Amino acid sequence: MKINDVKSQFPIFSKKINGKHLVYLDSSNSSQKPIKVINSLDNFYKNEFSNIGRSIHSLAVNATNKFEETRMSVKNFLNANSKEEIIFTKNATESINLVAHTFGQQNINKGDEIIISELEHHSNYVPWHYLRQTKGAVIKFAPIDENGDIIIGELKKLITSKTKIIAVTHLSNVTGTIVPIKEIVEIANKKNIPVLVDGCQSAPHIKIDVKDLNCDFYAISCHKVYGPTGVGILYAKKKWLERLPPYIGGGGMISEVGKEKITYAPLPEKYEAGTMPTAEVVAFNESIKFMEAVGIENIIKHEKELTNYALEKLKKINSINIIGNPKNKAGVISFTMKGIHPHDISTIVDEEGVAIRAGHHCCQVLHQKLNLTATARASIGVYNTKEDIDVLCDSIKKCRKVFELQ
Amino acid sequence: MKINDVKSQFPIFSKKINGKHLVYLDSSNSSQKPIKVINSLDNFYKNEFSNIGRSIHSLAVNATNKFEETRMSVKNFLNANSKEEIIFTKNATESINLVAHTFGQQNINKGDEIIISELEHHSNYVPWHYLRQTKGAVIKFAPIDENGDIIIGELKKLITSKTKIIAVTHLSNVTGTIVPIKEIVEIANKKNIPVLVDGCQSAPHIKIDVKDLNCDFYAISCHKVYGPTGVGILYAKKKWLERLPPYIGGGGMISEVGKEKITYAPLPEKYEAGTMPTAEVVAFNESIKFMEAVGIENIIKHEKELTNYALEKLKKINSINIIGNPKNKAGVISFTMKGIHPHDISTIVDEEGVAIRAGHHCCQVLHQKLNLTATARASIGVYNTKEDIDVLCDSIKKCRKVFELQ
Amino acid sequence: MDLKQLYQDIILEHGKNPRNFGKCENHTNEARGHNPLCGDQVQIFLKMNKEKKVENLTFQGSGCAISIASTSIMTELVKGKSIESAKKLIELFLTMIKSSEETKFDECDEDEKTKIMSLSGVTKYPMRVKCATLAWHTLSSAIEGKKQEVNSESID
Amino acid sequence: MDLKQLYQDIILEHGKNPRNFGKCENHTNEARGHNPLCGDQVQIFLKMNKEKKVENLTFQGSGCAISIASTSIMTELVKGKSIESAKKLIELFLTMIKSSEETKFDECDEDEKTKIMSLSGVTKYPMRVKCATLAWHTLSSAIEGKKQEVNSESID
Ligand SMILES: Cc1ncc(COP(=O)(O)O)c(C=O)c1O
Ligand SMILES: Cc1ncc(COP(=O)(O)O)c(C=O)c1O
Repeated sequence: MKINDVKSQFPIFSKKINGKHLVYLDSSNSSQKPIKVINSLDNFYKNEFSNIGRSIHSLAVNATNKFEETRMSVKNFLNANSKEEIIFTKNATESINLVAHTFGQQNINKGDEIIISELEHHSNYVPWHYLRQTKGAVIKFAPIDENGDIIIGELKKLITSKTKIIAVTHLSNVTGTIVPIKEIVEIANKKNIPVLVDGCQSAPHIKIDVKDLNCDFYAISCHKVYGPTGVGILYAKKKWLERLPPYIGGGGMISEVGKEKITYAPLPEKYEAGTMPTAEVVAFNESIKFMEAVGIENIIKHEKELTNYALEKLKKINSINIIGNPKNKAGVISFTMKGIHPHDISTIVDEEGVAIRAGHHCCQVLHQKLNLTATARASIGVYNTKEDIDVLCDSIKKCRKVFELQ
Repeated sequence: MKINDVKSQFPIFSKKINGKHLVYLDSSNSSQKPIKVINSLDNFYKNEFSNIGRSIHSLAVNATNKFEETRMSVKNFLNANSKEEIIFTKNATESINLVAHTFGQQNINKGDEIIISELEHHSNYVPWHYLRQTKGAVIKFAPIDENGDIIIGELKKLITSKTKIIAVTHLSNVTGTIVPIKEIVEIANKKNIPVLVDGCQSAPHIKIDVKDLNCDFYAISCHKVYGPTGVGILYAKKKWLERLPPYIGGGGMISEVGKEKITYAPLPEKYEAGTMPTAEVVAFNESIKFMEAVGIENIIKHEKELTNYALEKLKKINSINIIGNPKNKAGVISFTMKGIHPHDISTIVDEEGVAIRAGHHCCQVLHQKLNLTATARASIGVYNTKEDIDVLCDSIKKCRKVFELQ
Repeated sequence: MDLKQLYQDIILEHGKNPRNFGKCENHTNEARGHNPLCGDQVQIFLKMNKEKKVENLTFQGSGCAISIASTSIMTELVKGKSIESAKKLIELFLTMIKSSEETKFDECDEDEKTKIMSLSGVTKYPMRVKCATLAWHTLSSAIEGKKQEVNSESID
Repeated sequence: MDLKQLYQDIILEHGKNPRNFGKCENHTNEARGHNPLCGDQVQIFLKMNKEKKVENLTFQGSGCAISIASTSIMTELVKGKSIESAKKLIELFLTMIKSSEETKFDECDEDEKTKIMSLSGVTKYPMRVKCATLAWHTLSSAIEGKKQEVNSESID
């Protein structure tokens, strides 16, 4: 698929917002969905719906097969070793909680240390905070420099014999920093410390190869990868999934249940309790196919171009301050404007059909570090174009006019 | 809506299975979806998609409003006191885990007792089993009589000063037993013991009024209530949601996050971490509207008629044994046949387009009590007809022919 | 929708030059408000005298133009009033913002009315309503001497 | 799909009258298999002699016609064979069930071939494949002296 054909695959862009064409620059929050994903949901519910795994009638067989096909596609997408390493959750937040809870239950004791970074989303902090509260663990924050890059040397210094796990984002949803995960994993591996990667922002935008990264856990939200809401993914090395206790308990994750004793199902079912987001998982296969049809190389190239174009243009606008200038920056551009609060910017550009986000983007620790309470954020998806950036810049200029700034 | 018009609302019934019309009798597993629910998903993804709560652009405002409209509909559907008492989860299994985990963390100590019944689904047993393992709690099983009714007198006897919670199903997914929840809550209330109700099977089939039941917690799976997969509901009395600690941690459920301290959001957000199944929650509003359009009284009447019709006809088939004969029975009919294993029954009737379930239906404790490993189960939904039952019975007779039984 | 309705000159002016900013001396009551969506905060300092009159009213905090202006205007309007009148004004304001109905301003003079009405554009921007009402809820909390912080997510 | 292909007479007959049912005396190896989907279980008892020959092979358990017949036929076929041949037969059987390709039965006589082939109808019923293969995996586990129970969900 040519990059110019991509936008037309997304029905929402034929819609008008406030009489204007939609300029969607909130993909870091959640992405829009291509028609094939929407049609897959429609078709599944209309013609094929059944719960999976439990019944053995024809509908259930077909549904189960399709569900497992997605698992296989995800395995290939991430280059995991086996299907057993792919667990479907409800979102990346649940994926991370699953690891924090089960890993913590087994391996965290009073005084043990967990390293995260100052870039982390609340979803990669609060679950570890629980272990601080319930287990007396200590959380250490790997600091960032003024460009928004994690200072690897400082992270290294935080490691002690008490460090039990490192949990870090692959791509910051505020600064767009692409974090050198491989380097961090190598450092951690030397001390036998497992690494969890929050891959929420990376999955839609850069090539992921968990074998090459050699990380222990990788968390993804499908709704950010051009897929339906209600599905997340946890990749974990098989040894961990075998070793850790189960998480949510209920139907489908058991082997045998008696009044005294319960044994658990093999992988991956051990971690998939209750009825899954069946239709949504089935449809997510189309999201992966879409990504593959466009080609990750093309996606990276296109988004890089747009990001550079946007940065150039934005910097020319009076009084704009771009947050972070990391070595390796993806299409997430947060900024502030002197004299205009991000909320006001968002409201004004919305009038022009431009959807951006304003606030702390679930990264309050980072905002505290930056001495800001809120920023405005334009985040790029595969469907965005230079025209979108032009409209964004014009609408930002309009903010200055509304606020009567020179 | 007239009951005769219901089936035509479900696109899947225009489909053929193995060349035959689909006779779907696996609704206890998961229900089929009416066209308006499917169209709502389609429309939301095509024209209105946005994440909720976080961004303030027009798409996000609209999505947030629609999401909250569903919450309001659910509140009314269950007759809860306020919207804050309605939490969206991924399925009923998560709803129950949420309660078991947070309630357990706060209120269960070594030797404390939890009462469940022999009817319970694994999803209302495994989460409590975790507390047995991690906290040293004791689980007591309220026994059933030979009809499949919980013996209330025996349940009463199980209560001691150490009983901390009673968790019980509203409607058995094996015997169809409708459990007298109000009576159990009254007994429990006298001793100040909270009651959790597993409402998975009741929500689509009987009238629910949590104020009248006066239970503390009520768990539902939307996919069984003619809604999309990927959404569950937890109703809980506000006092509990205020008092209990949070469950899954991450974006959206916090108030303020600092490096040392984290405070949590007010209700209901406190329990809704990460991106929600936005589109699915929005579409679930159409499921409730569908239920209301048909009318719960009509649903009950129709399903009662069908159940009686099915029981009459099935009992006439040689060597069929219906499991349970409770005082108050809903449209869940489990059975065995002498000489033919349930798996074989399911395979053979499937050839006639009949979808039933075979196995232990996630109720192994119940099956052990009944001295069975597996049963066949035909479960009725609002779209079923007498013709469906006729085809079921004919196809069961065919099993006897295939197995050359007289 | 009309941006000029939302960002009226009076709002922009108060947003840029907030009145009664800072912590007032010898305040008798104090409350804190917080909008978790954006992280914005407001602190209200109230000095009540023996006659139950608002002798002084100031605020601190950061926020968008709407929230700063709304807070600034509020302090101007409430300062010097009796607690009774202050409570009535809060109710009046919240009613105006929430309902599309005509609000009765019987007890306000023309200048007060203009100031209050300058915030009415917010009604058309549902996600911004909380920006406008946070300070008012927080004042209410300060008057009642409540300890708990006001969270914009828990107000209707 | 053809039900008569799945439920061939030989299957129904073995299903009703399973051979080698019960616990054999002095068994040297034992393994347990379990299908969590339906709760069905099988226990395999194997008596291996010094020459590594299967002197006796019996089973206990409950299950559907397919699983009982498959287990019964398996015990008939494997009894008396060397462990080496038993292993080959297991492989042959599992290959036949899983792949739609033609399977080579070079080492089987006609009667053996007929019995094995009677189970081939299962290939068209993917949800029933595990019913047919559980016993064979469990036998394999018994031969290898593994302790862990075979779970039909963890076999491909
Ligand atoms: C009685 C009962 N409880 C709980 C559940 C679990 O529901 P879910 O799988 O949607 O979490 C089910 C359905 O499988 C059920 O029938
Ligand atoms: C970096 C990062 N981590 C985690 C999350 C949480 O993802 P979700 O809300 O889908 O669970 C997000 C998105 O909000 C994110 O951007």
